[in-house]
Amino acid sequence: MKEKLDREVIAMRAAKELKFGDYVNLGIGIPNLCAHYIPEGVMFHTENGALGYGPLIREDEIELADPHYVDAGGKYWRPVPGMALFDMVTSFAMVRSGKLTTILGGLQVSEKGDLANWNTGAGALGGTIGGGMDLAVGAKKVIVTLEHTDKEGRPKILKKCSYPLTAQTCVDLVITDLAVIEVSEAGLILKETAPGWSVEEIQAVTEPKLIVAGDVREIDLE
Amino acid sequence: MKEKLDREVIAMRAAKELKFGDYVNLGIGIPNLCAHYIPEGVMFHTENGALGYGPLIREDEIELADPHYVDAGGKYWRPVPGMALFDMVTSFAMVRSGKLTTILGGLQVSEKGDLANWNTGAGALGGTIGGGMDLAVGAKKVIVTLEHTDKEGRPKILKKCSYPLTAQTCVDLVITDLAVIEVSEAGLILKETAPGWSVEEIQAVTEPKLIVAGDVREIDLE
Amino acid sequence: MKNKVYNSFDEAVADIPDGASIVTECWGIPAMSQNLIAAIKRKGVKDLTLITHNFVPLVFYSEDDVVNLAHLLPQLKKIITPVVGLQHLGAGAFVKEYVEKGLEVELTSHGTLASRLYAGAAGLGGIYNPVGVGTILEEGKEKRVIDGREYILEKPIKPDYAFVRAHKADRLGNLVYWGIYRADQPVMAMAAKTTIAEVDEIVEIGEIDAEHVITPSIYVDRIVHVPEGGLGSIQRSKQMVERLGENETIRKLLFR
Amino acid sequence: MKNKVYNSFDEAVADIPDGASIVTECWGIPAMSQNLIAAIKRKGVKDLTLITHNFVPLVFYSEDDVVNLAHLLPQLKKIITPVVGLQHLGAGAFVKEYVEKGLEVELTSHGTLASRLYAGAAGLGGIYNPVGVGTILEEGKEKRVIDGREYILEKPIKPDYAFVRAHKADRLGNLVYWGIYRADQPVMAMAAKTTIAEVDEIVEIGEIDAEHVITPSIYVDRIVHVPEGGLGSIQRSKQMVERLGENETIRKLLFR
Repeated sequence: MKEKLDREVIAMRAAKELKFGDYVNLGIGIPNLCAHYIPEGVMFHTENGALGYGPLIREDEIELADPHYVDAGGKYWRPVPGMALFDMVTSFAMVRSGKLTTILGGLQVSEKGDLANWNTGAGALGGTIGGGMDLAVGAKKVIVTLEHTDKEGRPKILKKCSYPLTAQTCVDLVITDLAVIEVSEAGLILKETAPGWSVEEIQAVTEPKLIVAGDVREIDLE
Repeated sequence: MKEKLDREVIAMRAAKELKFGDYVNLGIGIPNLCAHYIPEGVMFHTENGALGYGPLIREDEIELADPHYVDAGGKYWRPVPGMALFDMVTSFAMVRSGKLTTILGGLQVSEKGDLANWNTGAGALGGTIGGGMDLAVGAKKVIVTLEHTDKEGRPKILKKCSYPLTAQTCVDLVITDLAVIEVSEAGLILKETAPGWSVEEIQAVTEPKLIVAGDVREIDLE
Repeated sequence: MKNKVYNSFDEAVADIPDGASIVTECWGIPAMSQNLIAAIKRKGVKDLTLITHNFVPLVFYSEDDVVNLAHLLPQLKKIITPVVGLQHLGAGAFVKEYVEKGLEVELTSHGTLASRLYAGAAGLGGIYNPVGVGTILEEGKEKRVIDGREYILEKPIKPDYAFVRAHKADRLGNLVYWGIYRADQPVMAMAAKTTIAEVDEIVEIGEIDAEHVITPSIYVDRIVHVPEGGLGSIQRSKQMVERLGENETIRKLLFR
Repeated sequence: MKNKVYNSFDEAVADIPDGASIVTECWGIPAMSQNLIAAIKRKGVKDLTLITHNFVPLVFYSEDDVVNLAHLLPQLKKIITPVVGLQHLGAGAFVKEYVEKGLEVELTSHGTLASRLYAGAAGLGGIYNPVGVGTILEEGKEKRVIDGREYILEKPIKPDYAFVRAHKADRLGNLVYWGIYRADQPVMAMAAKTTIAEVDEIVEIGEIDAEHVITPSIYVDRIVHVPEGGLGSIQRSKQMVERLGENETIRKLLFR
């Protein structure tokens, strides 16, 4: 069987979307891994009230963890010069300001760019909302990282999400273990494919009809 | 002719409404004069962003005036320990929090407690709104100080204000150069009279019918 | 100067009646008003409405180490929150038995919670909110298109009490926080009728620079000092972080 | 690190087109972005919408001493403000000739302005506001009773540009203000698409403590240093205060 991209590679590809001077908020899961690949000059935002904070504390440096400096996922980070601390009224205005790029995890994405990422349909108490809806609605650019199919091989990119939505028509770019897909008014545009995977093979595990970009090419991490 | 109370005495009487632990915002004019008579333990708020600031700079100490510390009327004050500085989002939430007492100047007050204090009917550009409407609507207690009649001897306490309103049914207490009048659901209650002025004389220069308090008495500044 | 400093947490919550609404932070151990929560538990008041950004069970710590809002479950009538439970522990499963017995859970997004608290603080009657359109959050609410975009009418939140966990208070009630534990607390203090602060340190007037005050004194009614080394103290938080490495589950969750 | 520091005020406003909306503070000389206002005047762009808490004529000072928004009158299409003019000088009389020629003036209360800017910053579609009911501010607006109280529907303000006058900026764009000149400026910076700051001092990264930042860097796009002793500088403000005593009208207005 051909190999799919692993989580680190998905994260590396997603990180490429960020450029010098951007402000970014990373969700839990694959997005968190992007932190290691994000270019210099990108500033991190965490919705619990910090901007421009330093790298996450690694397992081998637990002694540096300070209980006053953690991100929204509970991970410890280092305070660095130039960061700013603020309250939630400010933080969520920031989330909704259209000035942040966000990379989020996803359960399902629809062809219109609807996102479901908080609940697998287990009722209102079957998931936690947190600040994810705010990020999905308010960011300048919403990048969703997810595996292309579930464990049973069923597509996660659907005509219509079956799980409760996080937000409607919010996703700009989908990065999976098989492809990079742009959400456009016309539909989903297949831009890049995992090495060794054909357009047809990717279409076969994607529910909506993909528009193949004129310059479709292999995912490039350079 | 009998004497009316002068502006300083009106201010002294208004200041008596404040007690230890209160937070107060003083409008321009007579209210500003109250500052000199307010008991210790009362904290001042100015809507341009300070709480608990010190006394106003007097004419004989102009050299102490710092351009960064002025009140909403443009008067300089002294920064003191324990004060707080904040932005307008916070300041006007404070104004509307029901935690402040405000003493405002008035052009007219109606029997229902409507206040007109920004415009003598000279059109929308005939006065300035500023933060007065917010104070009138948002304060815990609104005390209005004004002269009982205009220069032509016409009442300023009316059945209905003829000038554009600042806010409806907002006034709690009216302190004039002739009387102290409480606004109640039942109507205006005459509580105190200026020395030498009879209830009838005060009624004669007040348009709505006054309810005379059972314990009506001479204004007492003690 | 009015005395706002209380000598005990029990005294500070003594007037809170059955049916009161309380807003408080419950995320990150140093941001929790653990002593006030414990006092409410001791007091045993019922039918409380709790508003918090995070309503979660205690997983890694015993109740001797940390007291959190989940310990008040039997005393609650309603919770308003964006987070019930921890996703990897089955989310809201731990409140199921209470929901079946009548506990009401009103979900909201975290940003919406912040805006609704601001609306409460500023005396607004409602806000048209862009978040939640097309999701379960719009159920039962009025929607409206303004300038081509759809919004949901959300109501202000104006709690009876706020419990805030600040770093320092001066004797007038001015507060500063520490690190990311400022969180929702400033707007909670602004929105509530009565605010009670538990703090690491009570300092003299003037020790907090006017330019650095985060919560001005008018918003703080009562202040209680967290005893050194006691429940919710900095010392206790630091010890707990030092012990993090001992627990493999925590290592995995927080450092990988 | 992206370079946000501009060498001249003219460069910092170079992209502002005719018809742009600009929000800025115009109250208290040290809070005014005098150099940016002067640059806009030099540039001569037209049909501007100005949002400010105070739109007043200059009375005591010459244009060499102070440049304020009133100097832009010929370039304006619309003003949104709670204060047009000075009450004791006939309020809005000084804009009369412009109003007759088509200048639109939208009045608002100061607290409403702050809430509308917050609504713009937080992406809200509108707010139900308690202020202005029964006054000229309700004219042409939707009213609604919520929980027994009447409110007016007010729209968010989302300006194209904010000019802010801060005390210090670090090179990333984090800002702190000085004294009561923080004013509307933090929320202006949050609501605007592009924010340009003129500051007393540009400091190195790390010189502003993270706990003391008032406007986080994401909200600041361009920074220009106010030259020492130049227009709008601290030195100039201090000199003007020192000269206050010479003018009998000012003495009467400010110290009696």
